[in-house]
Amino acid sequence: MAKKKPDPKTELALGDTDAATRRTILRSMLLQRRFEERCAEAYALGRIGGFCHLYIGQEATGTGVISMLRPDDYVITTYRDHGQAIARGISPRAVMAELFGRSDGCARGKGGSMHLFDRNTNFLGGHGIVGGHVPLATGVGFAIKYRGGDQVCVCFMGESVVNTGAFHEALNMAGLWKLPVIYVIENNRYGMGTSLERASAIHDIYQRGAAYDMPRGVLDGQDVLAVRTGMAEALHRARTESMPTLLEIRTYRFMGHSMSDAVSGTYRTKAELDEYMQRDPITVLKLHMEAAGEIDDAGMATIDDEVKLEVQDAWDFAEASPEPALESLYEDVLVETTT
Amino acid sequence: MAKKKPDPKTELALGDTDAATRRTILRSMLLQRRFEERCAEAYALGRIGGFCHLYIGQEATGTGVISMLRPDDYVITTYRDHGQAIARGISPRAVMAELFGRSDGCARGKGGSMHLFDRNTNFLGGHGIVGGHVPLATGVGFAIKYRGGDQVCVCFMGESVVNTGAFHEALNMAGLWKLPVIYVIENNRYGMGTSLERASAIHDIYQRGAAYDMPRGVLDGQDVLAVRTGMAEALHRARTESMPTLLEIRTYRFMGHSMSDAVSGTYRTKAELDEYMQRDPITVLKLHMEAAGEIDDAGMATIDDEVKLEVQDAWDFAEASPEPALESLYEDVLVETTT
Amino acid sequence: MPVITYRDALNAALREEMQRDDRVFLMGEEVAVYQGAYKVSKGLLQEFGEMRVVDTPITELGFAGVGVGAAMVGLRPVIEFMTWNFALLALDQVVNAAAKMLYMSGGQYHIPIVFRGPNGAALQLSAQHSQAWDSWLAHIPGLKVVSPGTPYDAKGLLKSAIRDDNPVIMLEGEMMYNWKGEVPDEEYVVPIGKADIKREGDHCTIVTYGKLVTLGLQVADTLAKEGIRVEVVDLRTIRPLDVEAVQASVRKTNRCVVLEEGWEFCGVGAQVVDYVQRDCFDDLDAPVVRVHQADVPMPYAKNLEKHAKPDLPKTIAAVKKVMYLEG
Amino acid sequence: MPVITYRDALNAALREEMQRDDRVFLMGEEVAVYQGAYKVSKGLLQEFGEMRVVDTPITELGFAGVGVGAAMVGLRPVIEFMTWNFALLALDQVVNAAAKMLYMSGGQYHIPIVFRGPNGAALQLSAQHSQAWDSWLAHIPGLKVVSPGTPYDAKGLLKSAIRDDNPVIMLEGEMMYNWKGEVPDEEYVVPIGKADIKREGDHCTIVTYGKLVTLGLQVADTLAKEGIRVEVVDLRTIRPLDVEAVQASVRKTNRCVVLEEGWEFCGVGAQVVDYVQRDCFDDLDAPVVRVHQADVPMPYAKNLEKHAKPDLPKTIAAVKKVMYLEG
Ligand SMILES: Cc1ncc(C[n+]2csc(CCOP(=O)(O)OP(=O)(O)O)c2C)c(N)n1
Ligand SMILES: Cc1ncc(C[n+]2csc(CCOP(=O)(O)OP(=O)(O)O)c2C)c(N)n1
Ligand SMILES: [Mg+2]
Ligand SMILES: [Mg+2]
Repeated sequence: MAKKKPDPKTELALGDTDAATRRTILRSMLLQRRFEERCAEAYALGRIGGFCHLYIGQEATGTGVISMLRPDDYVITTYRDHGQAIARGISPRAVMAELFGRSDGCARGKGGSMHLFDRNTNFLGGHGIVGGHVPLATGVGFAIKYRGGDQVCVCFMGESVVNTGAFHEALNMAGLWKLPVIYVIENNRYGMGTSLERASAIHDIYQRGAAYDMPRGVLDGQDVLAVRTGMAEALHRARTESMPTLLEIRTYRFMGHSMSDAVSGTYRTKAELDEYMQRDPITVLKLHMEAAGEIDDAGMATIDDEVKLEVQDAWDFAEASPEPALESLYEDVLVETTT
Repeated sequence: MAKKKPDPKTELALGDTDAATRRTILRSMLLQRRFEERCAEAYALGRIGGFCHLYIGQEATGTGVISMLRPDDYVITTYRDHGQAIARGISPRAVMAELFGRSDGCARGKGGSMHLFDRNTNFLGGHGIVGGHVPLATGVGFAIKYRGGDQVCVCFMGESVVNTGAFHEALNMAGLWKLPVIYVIENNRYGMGTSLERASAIHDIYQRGAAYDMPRGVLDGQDVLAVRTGMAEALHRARTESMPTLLEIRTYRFMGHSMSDAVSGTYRTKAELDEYMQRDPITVLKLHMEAAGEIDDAGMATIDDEVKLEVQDAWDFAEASPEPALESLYEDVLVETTT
Repeated sequence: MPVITYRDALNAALREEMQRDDRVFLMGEEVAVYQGAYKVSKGLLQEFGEMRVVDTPITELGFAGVGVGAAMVGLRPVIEFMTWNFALLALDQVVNAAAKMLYMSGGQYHIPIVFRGPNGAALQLSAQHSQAWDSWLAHIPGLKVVSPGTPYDAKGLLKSAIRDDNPVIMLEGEMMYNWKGEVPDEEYVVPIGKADIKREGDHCTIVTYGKLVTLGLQVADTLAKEGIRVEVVDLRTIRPLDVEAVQASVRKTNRCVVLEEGWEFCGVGAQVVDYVQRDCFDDLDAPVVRVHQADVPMPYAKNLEKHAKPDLPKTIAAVKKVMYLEG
Repeated sequence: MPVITYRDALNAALREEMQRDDRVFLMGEEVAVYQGAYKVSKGLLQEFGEMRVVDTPITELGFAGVGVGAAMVGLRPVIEFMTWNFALLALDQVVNAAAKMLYMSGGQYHIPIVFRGPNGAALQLSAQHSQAWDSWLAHIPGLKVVSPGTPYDAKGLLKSAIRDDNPVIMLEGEMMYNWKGEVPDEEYVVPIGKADIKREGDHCTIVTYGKLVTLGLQVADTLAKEGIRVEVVDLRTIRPLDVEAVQASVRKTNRCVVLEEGWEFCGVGAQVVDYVQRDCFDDLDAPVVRVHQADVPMPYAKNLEKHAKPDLPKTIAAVKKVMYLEG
């Protein structure tokens, strides 16, 4: 089961983003943003129920990471999954229908906001138990190595996850067995209302990788291009050497923990929030592109109109989609065995 | 809840062992050794049942650590607990009676080999789930700090424990909250039949402490005096600064994992075993003492005779102790509430 | 009598017991700075300080064990699970440490600890966040398990739980925290192990507890209009279960429905059925009927979720079935 | 027919299925180099190599999750728990990942995985090492749970479990691995979900499974000498339970004893009682009686442990009770 060797130059060069890619990424991030603004509206209207965790402010992390992947790679994540699902190419229609709990949702209305899934894009879900999906990612990495493929599994998680037992057990095995998994910590500084400093004994949490002999690094999560460059190296290591990486990507969430929580208050100040909002990932990319003469306000407005239409279309689609049939309550508990 | 400040000089000086202490320690280790040799015999005779994990070869670890403690400190450990129980001062009679499943056992015959307990000596048990007792130790440390005392909790564990989620969660909290717990890894190189190198991504496992901002060190577990010196520092830190320490103590088990396992075979060679047996902790201490002119073969034989008698007395006591009354099956499930 | 919420009743119980006994402390995720994920601990950090109201990292297994360790050496922890769904990760500590320590140690180490938090489904939280662990926890000797259905019982049972020298599990409900009810200002406790007849009747017994007591009473109200007198037995404590109260009621009504939130297979209802058939075999005029969640993971879609949960029509149908009315 | 041990029957099932399908692999503590804590995997490392027979660190939660992740993307893991006692740490992955993935994903990700290992008490292993998790696991929709009582059923059910596209729990027994029985050389499978009448009789039904099938048969043998004809229904699968087989037997005998290893409260026996009373209410001549472990953590002392476990006298007494003989 020897590894195929992708050409390191091609691979690493992917980190150098060209103009067309920058534009695609800008559009994706804007689509996620507009999509989630409408989610907030839909939540207020009662169209979306349950827990709904928005990604606003963190788009560069998921988009930067996912934009580097091949279609046959795998992505697994937490309940804060809308942005990543869209970045991975699940249609906004299928995501919105899922959030509305409709039969055309990407999980037939059974998963909801926290459990987006899509087999077509190897999107292995939105998971709700903090830390619970990290061993799954290690298992996907194990399967890749078992088959001798050169795919990679990316596992997104919040920074609180690094304190859980599941994280530790999973990373030790990935380090020990050298599995092609990239563990991406989206460090938005808070787990609900608890700051990193009040939950973890060390604060440079990518250093947790040292305990598992794992290559590691820290990236600026507001700058999508920096995320891509950092990912290039990790990807290369995973594909050619079947080595895991622990990436800490520092970002910030602009909204409350979920739609039921206040945006600021007991645990963080409005002033802190305002300061971080200065570095909106969409603005940061736009500035890069402006500097390169690739976009101006008018160009931006065009994209914005486009994605707003796309979101409206998703909303209309979701609203038109029928509720799941009542009989479907009893479906998908077990699958008919075919082997 | 300020900490009392024990005199650092007195505290550290404890690491410098005097002749009388050396003799006490030698006797304790020999007592443990003879005790467990008889355990093996009792197991073969069916007097002891269930799982029975001997400590032979590792006596210097537990004895060195425990000999440094005050009576009001706490000790918690795994299923491999006979030696530590005796080192802590539980009478061999009560331990042997427990192993025989008798009513005078230190857990009334309900715990057995893996679950020795003794409230009088703050011996918080023998625990059977690998990793399970590590959070308990953190909790004891929390309680000490809560009350503002200067006691210490020592938590013994095998080296496999460092891979468990419970270890990680517990050490992170101890590091974060600065609790007076000394986590002692007895690295005997194997967890059952799995070598450390096949289970942990890093091999200098005391370095796991870095992930929790925890002072750490590695000690020679065959040399009881070295263990004491290393402990002095950790104890001082715990008592005066309420700081945890992670100590890796390198040792070797001379017997099989439990009485039901082969001593060597699939996972380690007879040659390796023989090599390690060259550094029997009892011999190592005896050599130190011989060099200092504190003991000779005759003196050693006297102690040996003494402890053998003590073990025989424990055996006789255990054998004479009645089986627990059948009604006691239903006792100790719940306690009558008095508050 | 003052009318307060279930949340405030719990909050008052915590505050009073923490004032009464300085060995009592509260630990869990978001209990301190954030004032509780569901605000049950509001104001407690401010009153008791950070040593007694302790925010933890996300480490259910770890902090459950920290609680047990602290209890071994004389403190009286109240461990809040943000929800019992996450406590699945902690069950090794609850079962293997808390529940067994007294026994394994031959009576030397008792564990005065309370594990509490919301249990069961709220609204559209889907599969991983909508589980009722009643029957699992009640399966375990060495634990007591309570599940109050009213603010009055919530306060009284939490106070008893904190004073109990054994590990006590308390099952609350996210949806219940805003429910209101009468709670006296004076000190009181509700004893663990005693059921409460929440409504008297002689036609049919509904045995239930926790969140579904309210549904049981609605059923009784609705059927009263048809002249059917339903007796609602609120178990309040699941373990030790007040078998006598259940059997006495069934001996009177000769018919029994068991209403629970969780899944059917080996649910609490199955055990109630066993207690009823074993000693009221000749009293029963019909087999006992159970109402419970559909035997599926909880779906997200609103219509499916509703379809999966016990509700008024299903429970009324069950009562009518044991009374051989309709169907 | 060749007579082999339960251990060898499992070993043969693993070997055959690994030969048949290279997506099947075995993972767990000590399964490879050490040849299995109980030697169930003897020789497999040598035959299939270290990618397919994988030793793990002591990380029950972690490697259970690794199995589920691998299953999501097309492998077919067999996860060995050294014992189910330790699997308590892994239940979040078993319940929240394995059992729910298909449902949460709206049918997109099925999880073909087997979790297996010894369950229940062996001899004098005391409280933390002597638990039967049958009822907990069978409580969960999305899982199948099997518990073979003979080498024949062990081999046939393990093969079915490995071929099943759903998560299957297999409960074995440390004490059973040396038990012997006839196992044909030819390929066969035992279907999941079908009970087996291990002994026919028309006076009383004993419903049991797993380790206690042997005890059930001993009871039948003993009572046969007194002219009492006991029917022994071996469930073999606990979930989905073969309700029809149980009910058919009870309709014939009109009396039922349920024999299980675990604790009483919400045990599998409670659910069997429910199934029996619900549809055989008029067939029963006596309340169903259950035999199970005493409601205490398992003690170490030999005499206490014996006193705590189901045994021949207790089960005979139960049969006599439902037959209104003596007592
Ligand atoms: C095991 C577990 N405990 C608690 C929760 C409740 N919970 C949901 S999200 C969350 C905070 C997670 O923070 P972080 O990992 O930093 O991710 P973020 O929400 O910031 O993206 C908590 C405590 C949970 N879902 N699972
Ligand atoms: C959670 C858990 N998994 C597995 C076991 C079975 N088991 C008992 S001891 C042991 C090895 C532990 O090795 P180590 O921690 O190095 O301690 P040692 O026995 O060498 O003292 C294993 C796997 C267990 N008791 N608990
Ligand atoms: Mg965060
Ligand atoms: Mg070891």
